[in-house]
Parts: sequence; C-alpha cells; structure tokens
Amino acid sequence: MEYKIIPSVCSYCGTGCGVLFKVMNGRLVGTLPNKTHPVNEGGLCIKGWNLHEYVNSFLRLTSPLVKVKGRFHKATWDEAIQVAADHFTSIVEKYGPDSVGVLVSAKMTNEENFLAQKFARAVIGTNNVDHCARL
Amino acid sequence: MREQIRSWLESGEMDAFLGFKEVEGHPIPHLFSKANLAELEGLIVNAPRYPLETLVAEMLQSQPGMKLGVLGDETTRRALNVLSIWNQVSPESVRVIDPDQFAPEEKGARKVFRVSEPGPVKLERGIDNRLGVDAIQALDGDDRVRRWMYEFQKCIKCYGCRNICPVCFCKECSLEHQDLISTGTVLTEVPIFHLVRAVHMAGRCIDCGMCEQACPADIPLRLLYRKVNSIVMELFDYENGLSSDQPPLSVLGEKVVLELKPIH
Amino acid sequence: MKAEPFEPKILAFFCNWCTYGAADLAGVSRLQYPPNVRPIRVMCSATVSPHHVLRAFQSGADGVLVGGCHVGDCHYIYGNYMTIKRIRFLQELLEFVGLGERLHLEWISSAEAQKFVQVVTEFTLKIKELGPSPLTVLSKGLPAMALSSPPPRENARAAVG
Amino acid sequence: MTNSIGEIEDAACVFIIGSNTTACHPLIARRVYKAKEKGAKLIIADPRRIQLSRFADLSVTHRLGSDTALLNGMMHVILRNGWHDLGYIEKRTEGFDELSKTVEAYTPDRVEAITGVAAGDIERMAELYARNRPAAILYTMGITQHATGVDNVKSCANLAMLCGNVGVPSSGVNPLRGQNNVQGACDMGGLPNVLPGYQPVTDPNVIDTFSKAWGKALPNKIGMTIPEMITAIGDGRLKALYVIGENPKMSEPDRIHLDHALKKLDFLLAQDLFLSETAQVADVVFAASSVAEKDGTFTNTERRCLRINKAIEPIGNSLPDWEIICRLSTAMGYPMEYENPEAIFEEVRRLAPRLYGGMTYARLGIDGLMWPCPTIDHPGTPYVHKDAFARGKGKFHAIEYLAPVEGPDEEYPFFLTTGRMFCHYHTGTMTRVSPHLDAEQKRGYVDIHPSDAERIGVKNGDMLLISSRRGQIEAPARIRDNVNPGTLFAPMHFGGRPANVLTSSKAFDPIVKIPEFKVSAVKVEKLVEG
Repeated sequence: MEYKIIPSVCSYCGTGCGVLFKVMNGRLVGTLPNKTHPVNEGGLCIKGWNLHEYVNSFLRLTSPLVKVKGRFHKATWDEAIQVAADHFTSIVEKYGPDSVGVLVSAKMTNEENFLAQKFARAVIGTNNVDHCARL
Repeated sequence: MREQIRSWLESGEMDAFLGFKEVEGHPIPHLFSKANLAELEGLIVNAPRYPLETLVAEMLQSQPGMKLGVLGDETTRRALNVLSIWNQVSPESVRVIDPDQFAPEEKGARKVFRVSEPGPVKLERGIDNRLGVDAIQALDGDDRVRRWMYEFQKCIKCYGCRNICPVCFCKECSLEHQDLISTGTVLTEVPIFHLVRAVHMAGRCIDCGMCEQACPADIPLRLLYRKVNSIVMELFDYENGLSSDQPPLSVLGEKVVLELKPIH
Repeated sequence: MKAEPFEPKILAFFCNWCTYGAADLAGVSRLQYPPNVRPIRVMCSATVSPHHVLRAFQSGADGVLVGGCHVGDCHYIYGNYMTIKRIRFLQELLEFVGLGERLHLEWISSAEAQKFVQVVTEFTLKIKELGPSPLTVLSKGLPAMALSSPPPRENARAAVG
Repeated sequence: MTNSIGEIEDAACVFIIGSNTTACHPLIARRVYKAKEKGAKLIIADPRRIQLSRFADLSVTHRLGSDTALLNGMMHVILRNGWHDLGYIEKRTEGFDELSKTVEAYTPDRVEAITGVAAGDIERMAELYARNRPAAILYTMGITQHATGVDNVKSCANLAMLCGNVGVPSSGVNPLRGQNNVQGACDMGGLPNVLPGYQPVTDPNVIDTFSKAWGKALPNKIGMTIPEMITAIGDGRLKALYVIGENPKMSEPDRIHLDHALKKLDFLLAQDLFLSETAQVADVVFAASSVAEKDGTFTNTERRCLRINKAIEPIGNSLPDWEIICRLSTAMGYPMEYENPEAIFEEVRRLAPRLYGGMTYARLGIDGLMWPCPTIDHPGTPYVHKDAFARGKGKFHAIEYLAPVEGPDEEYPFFLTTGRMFCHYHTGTMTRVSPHLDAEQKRGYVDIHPSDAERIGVKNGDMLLISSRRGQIEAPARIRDNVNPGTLFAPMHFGGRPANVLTSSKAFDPIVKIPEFKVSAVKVEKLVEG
C-alpha cells in the first residue's frame, strides 16, 4: 500500500487555492483543501473539490496523434515530433517566420509558458505569441 | 510516542501509521510505514483536523486486512465507530493513537483551528458560529428562520461540507438527486439543500466540525448538526459513535415509544 | 393595500389503507372540511421520506399533514414505526430553523371520518393562524431579503449572549 | 490585482463591477462575505442580478456596455460633493483637470438615460464608494470583454485614484483573472509585444539581453494577437499555428468565421489534455499531461507564484508540456535541455529579475511569493504602487462613453451577454468530463426574463433558436429574473450549443483586441416545447 498526500494548486481559476492530492498506489483518488493555505484557508469550490476527476477522465489523450488522409492515427513521440518539426521548418523556409503563430496557454505552468514563447521567438523567430488572457 | 510507533511498525503489529508530517511549514497528512521509518522523525501532532478517517476507509477498502494506525482522538474513534456500523471499515483493522496518551514533551500542542470573530453584520443578520443550540432556541421563530436563511443563502454549492465529512461515504448522494434539489444555479435551493444534509447527519454526525471549517461562506453547519444530534439523543437515546446499534432512522425498531405531537 | 384573506396551501400524505379511506368516508358522508388540503395517496405513511416533506415546504407548502394507520394496525405490520420516528425528528429540526409546527402527523383509521374532519379543520386553522410559510414570504422578497427588516436589537443581543 | 486576496476582508467598501464572484471566483467571494460581515459597504453593478446582489447595500443593473458612463457618473457626483482626495491627487497623479472636465458632463440624469440606473442610485453609489475608505474595486470580464474594454479598465482606475484608493492596503483596482495561470502566461511573455517580465520586444537593450542569453538573434517587431492571427490566416499570411492548451474554436468569437479560417491553415498543431473542438481539426495532436502529473509554478490573480507538485506519473503516453516543447525545439535544430522545471525557473529568474529575481523553488514553498520580488531577501509585494506608481505618477485618463458596437434594433431586438457558470470552467474541456461537475449542468441554456418569456410564449425548458448576424444556436430556455427584460445570458462552456457562434469578431477593443463577448444583438424564436 502506497498512499501519498501531495500539496499542489488548483488549476481551475485564477484564485490559486491550495489543494492536497490524494494518491493511492500511483492513482489520483481525490482532492482535499489545504487547511493552512494563505489563499483559500481550507475551503474549495465545487470545481476544486473535483479537480482529480478530469485528470482521471477516460477521454484523456494518451498518445500523440497524427492525421493521415483526414483520420487520426496514434504515433510515437519521435514520429509526431518529427512530423511537426518538418512542417514548421518547411513553412518557415517558404513563407518566413512570421507565417507561424504560437498560442501559449493560461492553463500551463510558468516554466512551460516561458519555453513556449522561447520556442516561438528563438526557434521559429516570430513574436506571433499570444494566449487567451482576453477570454 | 515516535518510539512506540516505530516499534509497532518494526514488529509488524501495524502495517502503516497515518499521521502528519511538516512540509514547508504546513502540516500535511502522511502515511508512515516500515519502508520509511526514518521519516518518523518528522511526525507531528499539532495539525488542523483532516478527514484521516476517510483515508483510512479508502485504504482498507483497497487492501482489506491491512492493520493501520491513525493519529486521532475521541472524535476519530467515534467516526471510525460510525463507519464500522455502516460496514465501511472493520474496527479490528484500525488503532487510534491519541497523542494525549503520551507525555507532553513527546507531542506538540494541538493547534485549535482559528475561530474568526464574527463581524457586526453577521451578528445582526446571521448566526454567530460560536453559539450553542440553546441560544438559537431562545430566539423567536421568525427571527430564527430569517437568520438561518441569511446563512444558507451564502452557500456557494461547493459540497465541501459533504466532501470533507468523515462519515459521508455514499456513492450516490441525495444532495445530487435532481428530482429533489434543483441543479445548475449557484444559489442553491434554500433551505432544502442544507436541511436534506442535516437529515442525513442524524445518527452519523460525530461533531468534528470539519464541515464548518471547510465552508467558504462560514455557515454555522456544526451548530445545525449539533441540534440534529441532540434531537437524536432526546428522541431515540442514541449517541453517534458511542452507541453500537444501527442508527434509529435506519431501522424500524421493536416498539413505538414516541408520542404524537398534538396540533396545539 | 388590504390583502386577500390567507388561504393556506397544505400538502397531505395519506396512507392508502386508513387515512385515505377516512377521507373517502368523510366525503361519502358529506362531512364538511376546509378545502385547503391537497392530498397525495401513498401506500404507507412510512414511504413519506423527510425529503418529500422538505420538498413540499421548498415548493411553497404552508403546512404538511401526514396521516397513517394507528400503531399496530399498519397494513405492512411495522411501517408506521418508521413514520413516527421520521416525522418527530423532522418536527424538531424544522422547529430549530424556525419552521416549526407546520408539520403534523396523525393516526386516523379508515372508520374515523369524524376524526379526519377534525384534524384537517384544526390543522388548517392553525396554519391560518401561523400565516404564510416564511419561505414563500422570504422568497418573494429575496433580492433585498438579507437587508430587509433587521430583527429588533434585543434579539440581536440575545443571540450573542 | 493591485492588492492581495486576503486584504479584501478589511476593506471598508467593496465595489464589484462586471464580476459574478461567487460563481467564477468562489474563494474570493469568501473574502467579500467576510468584508461584508465585518461591516464593509458592498456595491454591485452588473447587468445581471448575481448572487452577491442579495447581500449588497446597493445593487444596480446597468445596461450592457454602459460601464464607462456609470463610472463617470459616480465620479461626477464625487467631484461635485468634494469627496475626492485632493492631497493624494496632487501628490501622486496627473491629468486630473482633463478628467474633471470630462466627467462634468456626466450628470446623474444623463447617466440614468444611458445606463438605466436611477440617478438617485448613482448618487448613493458614489457616496458609498467615496466615503468608506479603503475601498476595493473588483472586476472581471464584465469590464474587459467590450470594445471599450481598455476605457472601462481606465475608468475603474480613475475612480480608484480619485479617492486615493491605490497603493493602500485593502483598496485598489483588482481584476480577478479567469484562468489559473493567465497572470503567469503574461508574466512569461506570452504576448506579442513583450518578453518575460513585460520587457518590450521593441527595446534594443532587451532584445540584446535575450539574444545573448538564448544564443539566437530575436525578432524585434511586435507580433500578432489572436484576433489578428485569425484575420491573417484568412488572408493567407499565417500558414501554421501551434495551439497549446487552448480551444479557440470555443473561446474565440464568431465561430463560423473562425472555422473557415482554420481550414485554410497549412499546418495546425494542437497540444492538449483532451481532443478538444480545436484539436479535432488539427493535423498533429500532442498529448499533454495535467496539473497533477508535473512540477512547476502558477502565478495566481494576486501575483502570487505558487508551486505545483507532481503527484502521479503522466497518464498513458502523455508528456508534460515542457518536455514536449523541449523535444520539438531540439528536433528543429535548437537544442533545449533542462533537467527539470526548476532549471527553467532559474532561467526565468535571470531574465525577468524585476518580478521573479528573488524567487527560488525553495523559497516559494507552499505559501508562494508575490511579485515584484527582485532579490533573494525580498519578502514579496502584497500590494503595488505603495509610495509611487510604477510609471511615477498615476495618470488619469479622460474617457468618454462609447456605446457598444452592436445594440438591439428592430431585427435583432435582444441583448445577449455571455459568461461562466459556477460548475464549469472556460470552454468546458476540463469540466464537462468531470462527472460531479457535469451532473450540475449537463447542457447549455439561455437565461431569459419572465416578461420576455411570456411575450414570446416560452415556458421553462422550451427550445429556443437564438440568432445573431453571425449565426444561430439552439438552446433550452431557463426563465430567470436575474437578467433584465430584453437581455439574454448564455454560458460559454458547451460545445453542443456554442455561444460563440453568436458573438462578433468585428467588435473588439482597438488597443488590446479583446472581443466584445459581453454585448451582441440577437433575436429569439421558439422552436419546440420543452
């Protein structure tokens, strides 16, 4: 029996409530509020209480997908990354870096946003970076 | 206390012990086991109450027959009794370790959860969470209903009171029954949402107070359920967590001892 | 503005085997009783869950009346053992949140048409005295409810003490 | 937010405009309840009657899109009565004269005509706000999602500065950010005009620093925003789009127009947890990991940088977003190698030192730190603009009221506004799959006022056809008096009944390009009985 309680932060809105993930034998089984957290002081809303449910959803993507002739096929990471890299490279060569846009996400971490915009600016070479702060 | 738990874990008398560990200044529930005995040094007892009983039930359902220790007190024992009456845990699998049984130098002071001072508006329109059942009963009926409805209206429908409750375990919950309580609006139906929950607390609530602590709107739920407990005590002579029978509203009973209430 | 006289809405759950029969008998015997009661026939008063009673109040009932067989006469032997537990419990709980006395339970056998009339009449009278359910009153004025008519000062102090 | 969440509790007045706080930020609403119970005055201005309205000292429902007029009206009353803080204005602000000249024309009577709020209520709002200090303003998308979004925000700032309510504890201008890391995405340079730490791409020194750090010459031309990108796709200027954790097909206005545009792309790469509406039309989809499956940091609405911790291994064959980006970048000939997110965070610290310089994973702990936190011994900043504004003096902007781009007319007689509900989040990809949340509300709906419903003969649950100039959706009616007569409300979360079919992409703020989600003109027909 392995049972862990991992402190984390709710990813459902900008409030940033402290949550505790309940992990049993490597599976996320529930969410509790962090009772001593400065933001939420032990409370959560209906979304926060059910934070683990979307993580465990059977609808989650479990593999990268590549569309061939209008249908998705499961691919390995190496294949999928290569397909994407080839497309970006050829489009940048043909139309220039400003023909590519990158939408970063208000739902991923700071580190990932940092890398995503770094990817756009340093790898592609464009400032066409935006996210849904307006929405 | 640490030594005692260490020896239990080492001897196999206990497969694991559920207590608290300090993580970056926060007491976080933690499962200590033989595999990580060194972690016992970080065991702390001064923590706000978490529903450890629920974790215990989850673990035992996943691995029946496991022998568990859990940091707790009288309330924990009562919660486990209720769960065992409802066949959620087998009592012989769990041992409650009360830090009060040990010498004071071995344990930290139990931190009482912050009770916020009610503001003047709450005193005027709502209900002071610190009040007792009698103080509410001293109010006249109209005033009582107005105050309760004020409190219930603040509900943001997080279901936190139910989710954190150590004795709430039903897979299907009446609060989510769409024919009973309408869904889809943040102002839940007042007062049925809270009264349905109160009805379900009859014969169960062990007065741990976690519902109220989890309530983002500070509704005096503990007070409401205390009244439920006292009704159950007065009418049925049943004390949740101490009586070992099925709760009175779940069984028919052998005879009728109650009298009808007259109209006037 | 002079309001119309208050006619309470009373929801009644009557056991098929006794109280409903009493109501029937009362009708056949042309006994007069107030028309405020909306009866629902149930197979046993024990099928009336606290949820049903609460739902009735939530939906705007001013009073709820439950009628069952006398103890010992239950068609299902022990059904009404449950009824009285539930209703007594609920009566106390409703009292605590200020809705007390609007829920009533009575044992009425199918022969007791007179008692049926008497209970319905007395209960209707009582609800008339109590006035409309505070829930319906409050729900009409909901937006400003939290602010309207703060309770008298003495009460506020009593609440603190 | 200029101030922190906890400070709201101690405000003497809380003014909420354009935010349904209990539904969208429930744990911030907790602080509003507390403030109210401690005796704070609560003012709500919202086109809908929201839950908090019942606890308000004054609650007004102004016409959609009339926020600037309402705020100008309040300022007019404040100035006329001399309730403004002259000392503060002289010491810390500029542009006061223009402002006072502009708001002079916004007499309560005129504002009543524009907003539908009684003149007496405007007077009372002004009095409650100005005479109970400190006063905090809370707003959300109800202020910003307008063609006059920037004007609305500036008007809020004007009002706050007029009464000396910026740079003071428990006061301020507090936008409640909708998504968990909007703040962080902005901080990290997820915008076309700034690099991490809000350093402009047009500043040669900035470009120089970052070019050196990243070993690559960087572009210094401001890029395109999302609406501009969509236009550019239509024109054939934008050929490829990399969409990470977003669902523009649901979140962008004028869905039908957008659908056509996306088809023109040569290459669409989506990275998501689910096969969202957008991912379904992508060429390649990367399976990303959720919040529980990775380490990292989020920055919440009060600028507090908080750590998330990996609880479980990534589900299936998914990968955390940072690993995917590293691998993609490496495959394109720019090796990105980081041992873990902490290594990335160290780079953030170095490159955005003014905001994040003093933060380390060890220091963040569970409580987090609020930026600006420039040095390792800096305690973080609960409220900003303490002694001086970031730009030196706070600037008043004289704002004239502009009507929304689209108003009801003969053909489309109803106002439509959109927003969130309490149990769903954004485009619903994360909440519609959650059994407990889905149980609360399974399908889209439209709120309609009883009087309107009666006029067109609609009962609760009847299917309605709502059409705008862009398109039409079908949705069941929910009869509620929390909307004003003549106004409809549709939640934004439901893929089967996408409210963004109706909204306009032509109406957006000229400066920040935010679409006018909150106001569209529609007509309503009854389809079938429910």
